[in-house]
Amino acid sequence: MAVLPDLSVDIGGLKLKNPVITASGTFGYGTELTPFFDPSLLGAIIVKGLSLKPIPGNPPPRIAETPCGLLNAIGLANIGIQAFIEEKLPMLTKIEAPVITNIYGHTVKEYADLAKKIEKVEGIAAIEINISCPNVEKGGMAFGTDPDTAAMVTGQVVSNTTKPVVVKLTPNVTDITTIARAVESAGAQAISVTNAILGMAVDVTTRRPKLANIVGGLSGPAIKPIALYLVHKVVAAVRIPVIGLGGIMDYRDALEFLLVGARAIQVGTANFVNPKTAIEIVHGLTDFCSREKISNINQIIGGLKTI
Amino acid sequence: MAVLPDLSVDIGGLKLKNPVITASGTFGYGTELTPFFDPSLLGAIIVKGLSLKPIPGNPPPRIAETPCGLLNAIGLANIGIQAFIEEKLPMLTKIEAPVITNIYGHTVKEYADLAKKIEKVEGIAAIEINISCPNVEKGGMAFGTDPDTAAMVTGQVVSNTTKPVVVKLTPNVTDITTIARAVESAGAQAISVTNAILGMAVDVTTRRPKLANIVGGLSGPAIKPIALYLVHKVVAAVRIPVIGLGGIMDYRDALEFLLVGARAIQVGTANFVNPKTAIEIVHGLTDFCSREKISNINQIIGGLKTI
Amino acid sequence: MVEETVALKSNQQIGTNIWLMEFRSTLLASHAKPGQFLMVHLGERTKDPLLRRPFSIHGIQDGDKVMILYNVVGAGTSLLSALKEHDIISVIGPLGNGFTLPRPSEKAILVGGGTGLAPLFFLAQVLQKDQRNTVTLFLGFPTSQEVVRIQQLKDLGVNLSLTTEDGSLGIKGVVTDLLDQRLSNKGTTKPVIYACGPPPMLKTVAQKATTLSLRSYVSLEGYMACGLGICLGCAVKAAHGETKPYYYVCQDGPVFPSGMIDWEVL
Amino acid sequence: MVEETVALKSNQQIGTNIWLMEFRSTLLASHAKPGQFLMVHLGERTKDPLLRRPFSIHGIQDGDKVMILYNVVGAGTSLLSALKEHDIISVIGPLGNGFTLPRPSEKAILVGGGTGLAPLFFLAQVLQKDQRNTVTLFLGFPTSQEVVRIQQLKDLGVNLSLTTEDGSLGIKGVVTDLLDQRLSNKGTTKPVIYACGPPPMLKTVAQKATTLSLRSYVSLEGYMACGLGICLGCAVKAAHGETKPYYYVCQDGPVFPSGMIDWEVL
Ligand SMILES: Cc1cc2nc3c(=O)[nH]c(=O)nc-3n(C[C@H](O)[C@H](O)[C@H](O)COP(=O)(O)OP(=O)(O)OC[C@H]3O[C@@H](n4cnc5c(N)ncnc54)[C@H](O)[C@@H]3O)c2cc1C
Ligand SMILES: Cc1cc2nc3c(=O)[nH]c(=O)nc-3n(C[C@H](O)[C@H](O)[C@H](O)COP(=O)(O)OP(=O)(O)OC[C@H]3O[C@@H](n4cnc5c(N)ncnc54)[C@H](O)[C@@H]3O)c2cc1C
Ligand SMILES: Cc1cc2nc3c(=O)[nH]c(=O)nc-3n(C[C@H](O)[C@H](O)[C@H](O)COP(=O)(O)O)c2cc1C
Ligand SMILES: Cc1cc2nc3c(=O)[nH]c(=O)nc-3n(C[C@H](O)[C@H](O)[C@H](O)COP(=O)(O)O)c2cc1C
Ligand code: FES
Ligand code: FES
Repeated sequence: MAVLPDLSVDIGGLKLKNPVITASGTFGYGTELTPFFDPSLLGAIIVKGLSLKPIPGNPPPRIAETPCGLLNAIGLANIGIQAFIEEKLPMLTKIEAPVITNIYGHTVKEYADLAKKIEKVEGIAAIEINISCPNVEKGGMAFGTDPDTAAMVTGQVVSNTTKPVVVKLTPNVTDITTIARAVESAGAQAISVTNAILGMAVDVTTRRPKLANIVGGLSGPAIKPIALYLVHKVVAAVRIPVIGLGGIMDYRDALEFLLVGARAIQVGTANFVNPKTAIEIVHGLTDFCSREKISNINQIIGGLKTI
Repeated sequence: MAVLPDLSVDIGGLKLKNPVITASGTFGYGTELTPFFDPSLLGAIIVKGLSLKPIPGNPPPRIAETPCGLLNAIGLANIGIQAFIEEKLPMLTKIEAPVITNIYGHTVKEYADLAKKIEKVEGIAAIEINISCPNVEKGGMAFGTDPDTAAMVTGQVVSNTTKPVVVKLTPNVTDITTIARAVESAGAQAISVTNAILGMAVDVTTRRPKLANIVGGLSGPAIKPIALYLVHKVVAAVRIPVIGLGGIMDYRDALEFLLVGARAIQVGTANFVNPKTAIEIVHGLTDFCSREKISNINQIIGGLKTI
Repeated sequence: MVEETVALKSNQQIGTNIWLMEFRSTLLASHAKPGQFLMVHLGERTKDPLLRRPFSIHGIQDGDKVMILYNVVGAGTSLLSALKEHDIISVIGPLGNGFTLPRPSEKAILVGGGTGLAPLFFLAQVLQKDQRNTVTLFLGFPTSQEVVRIQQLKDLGVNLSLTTEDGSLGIKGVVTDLLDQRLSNKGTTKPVIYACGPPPMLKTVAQKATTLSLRSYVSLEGYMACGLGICLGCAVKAAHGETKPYYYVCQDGPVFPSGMIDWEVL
Repeated sequence: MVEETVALKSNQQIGTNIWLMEFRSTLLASHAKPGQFLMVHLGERTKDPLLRRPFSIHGIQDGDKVMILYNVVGAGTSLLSALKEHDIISVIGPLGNGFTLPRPSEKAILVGGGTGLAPLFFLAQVLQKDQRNTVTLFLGFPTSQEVVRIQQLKDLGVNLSLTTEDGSLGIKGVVTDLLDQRLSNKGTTKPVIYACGPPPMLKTVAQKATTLSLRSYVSLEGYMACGLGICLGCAVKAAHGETKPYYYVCQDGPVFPSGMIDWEVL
């Protein structure tokens, strides 16, 4: 029998056995989908975005479906970093895949405090910073829309941890490359592109917004072309690895992101539609490489032919 | 029998008998779809984007389908303003709906020259400025991504015409309200939101971009939630009328845009799927108003309930 | 909880916009409890609509036949209704908590509005099998056009009463009228109420139950993206004094003791 | 050009991934010319895939029966293949220019690769009805599995030869081998060539035609969004020296004299 292709990738010092990661907020606290497959088989797991204090989240309705997409305004509901470490992490450490915590704060200091807390904890392999949330000190514009603020958040986290730091960018900017370069300069080991895109929907019968929060984040296949373009741009702008996500539903979608240069990919909304998506992508990439006689996945990454 | 509801709206001095307009680049030069319905029944018609000189357009493939969306990189192919005036306009003037020309230039001066040319022509009711195209003098960033450049283009067109000027914004910006306010201050009589969103797609079999141009504009239902959110924001930011578009496929989609405050709507990609979409939306709005006992469409505009 | 790919045994229209779908699954049939639900995939051919749709388990028959009773209300259910015998779908389940069954001493009153009948049929199946107490079932529909599954319910031996809003079948009125009437009848032991239907109906039931200090369970239909507890999309506001600000319909429910829910904002 | 909503008369699999769809439309049947195409809507239940799909008119029978022969290659054709008798679809057509028929004195050679057969069947129908000259039809397929509609073509009375790449039916090789052979046969009058199939095959045909100064028409399959001349999506590069830089397949074609196309970039 043929030798299995090598799917392992290196994300800023973090070694993954394959490039398939579950996206924050779409995989619970990491163990909920074990009835469907063993998460140890994934490249890594990113858990629900965590804040210093527990957050109840937004009033319902929190979700609305749009053509090939999902709008959500969960309001970053989470149990808080402390409860996560005490109640969820012990179960997670049994999983033989790196666990990445996704964090967000309302102020730069909150990000720093989260980094300090996580630094002391074993069993967390890396930190992903969500900078798509409103900066309460700066009038509510997202941290990730301004290069200086993005760099400041990144710098504060990097200087308070020895773990690899991934910065997850917001797509809602004029030029994503300026933000990407800013966080790279500030010490990020990798960049995730993209978070959900701002959107809204209206129920014409009730004449109300479909989300109680009015505005939400759009994810799912609808945004795939936009996400792919942003990844393509960021890959060209920075040297650090880029993790691609946005609308990935199967291994062919994953390949699109790898071809434009993503070193790994994340599966988000697809987990809701088919909870086995992530593991099926691992299998799909393995089969694809075998079929195409590709011994190492790195041969595909950035392999887009443009001439 | 009941009196028909009044669907007429006023867009910066331009009176439309109903709020349904066909979007630039999706309705040809205005008469191609007459086998399907009489365009005189529409609120207005916006023709294919015109430049000073004819433009052959991009090499194929120019289009690619994405989940609930269409990527296009037509390359603004058009016959040029002169040929349009000589060959197409005579046929168009027989249509009893205002004809709006959509224009774009590579430099600010080209926009001004186009405005001068159009000013002399009868049968053109208004000008829509496409500012989503690359500014060759400023390194290729789109005119519409910078408030000053957007204002400069708007000002040049406004000062060279007595016709109402509509500025069509690009969605690819961090804060669309700053651009909206800039073009309003520069004298625009109305604003269209939104043009297509930058995106790309890859054919994993050939490992090539699906568009020869690599990058294209995403349109269709996939972008509707994003477009709706942008319209919602712009409506709150300016006093001039806003025309909403992006993914409108039927009268219910149109109602979503009217409810968030769009004074009129445009139908783009939907024309390709069902060439009768625009007229069906006119009928759909009429029936809706009759059913809901709404005598004037202005009672719906901005009628979103948020508390 | 399993994901299974099943071939439809049948999928038929049985009322105005109402369809009954049947497939065989020993696994689901043997594990399912009344009040639990399934997340049904709409088919591999399209990504629009994107998400699975939640449906109550309507009943189990012949040991392995699982039934879903559904209303065609939008794009997703319209796609489902186009499926034919032998077509393949993926279902995930059984999900959620299910109804807490009455104690042997208690009488159960089931109250259903429209397709709220869906999970109550299964509950009636199970309770009638127990043969401890005859189940009382009150069902309300807009018109006789929407009335379905009556013969099958009668076959179960339940004590059935009907209302229609236009009076075209059964008693003219809404289903909570029947409940009112029954509860004003002080003679009998305190019943446990099981309700499923539109939110205003559930609210009325909850209020009556509170007033009369009755135990009552309501099955809610929140918007769901995953059904698996991972999206946190299906929040409902918990009643004042509960330990959590929100409950999640797919995990903490879909069945709730009516006192747990904040009915002001539902 | 009309938009018509039609009920399917049949939609059947007739080969590996190949289906034949039939519906009645007096309007389309009476106006359609060989080489023209239809834009077929994929149904109201979903927006994914979004766009209509272009298909050649495969033939007209019994005065009003319109046929489409299609290959299931992706999501859109997969959706189409799930449609059953009586299902309703919207079609727009007839679109495009169609084949320029041969002069009475000319012999026609039709060359089809795979489902390139689709429009050639209709062309053969029309030419055979003329009875002026027996039509020669060369068809190539990967294997015998993809070979369809042979009996019907024989019934038309065409002079048919087949190739398969694996030799499982007809002559082993590609369809342009047959053309080579026929054209090396100098005796006869100059034929007009009509070709439809994958671009490399069309390119070979075009080159042979140029070399031998033969008139040849190719039917192209560009990516189309509208099929109506309004999106400018279906551009193909015109040959050097043509008056336009690009032709539009839906308007200027889908049939082109092979000399009009720049084959270097196709
Ligand atoms: C736990 C649970 C069990 C359910 N059991 C059944 C059942 O047994 N039979 C049945 O017919 N239906 C049941 N439903 C409701 C069913 O899931 C929805 O009717 C269905 O998802 C609608 O899909 P659609 O695409 O056809 O409609 P959409 O196009 O999504 O929506 C059509 C209309 O229905 C409303 N709607 C959609 N989803 C929901 C929802 N989850 N709750 C309330 N309103 C909604 C929308 O606002 C819209 O007005 C259940 C829902 C839940 C959460
Ligand atoms: C004028 C015209 C006439 C046609 N007539 C027929 C016909 O009679 N029978 C038939 O089977 N097909 C015909 N085609 C091709 C047919 O339109 C495509 O196969 C169909 O649109 C594919 O849809 P899909 O959603 O199944 O595949 P998609 O998922 O869209 O694509 C599947 C694969 O097919 C390729 N593809 C898709 N569309 C085209 C296209 N237009 N040209 C080339 N490659 C494409 C894609 O790159 C992809 O690799 C015709 C095309 C044109 C333009
Ligand atoms: C319900 C939901 C919750 C999410 N929560 C978070 C979060 O807590 N932190 C974060 O960085 N991203 C969050 N996201 C964004 C996703 O991680 C991802 O960036 C986005 O959905 C795009 O990917 P997709 O299209 O594959 O879903 C959430 C997305 C969804 C749909
Ligand atoms: C094929 C195509 C060509 C277009 N050409 C133009 C154009 O010339 N000028 C312009 O301002 N917008 C152009 N657009 C953008 C549309 O007018 C519209 O803004 C966009 O498609 C979003 O609307 P929709 O989702 O309804 O299509 C084009 C869009 C498409 C799909
Ligand atoms: S539906 Fe996702 S958590 Fe309940
Ligand atoms: S397909 Fe739209 S112009 Fe040809």
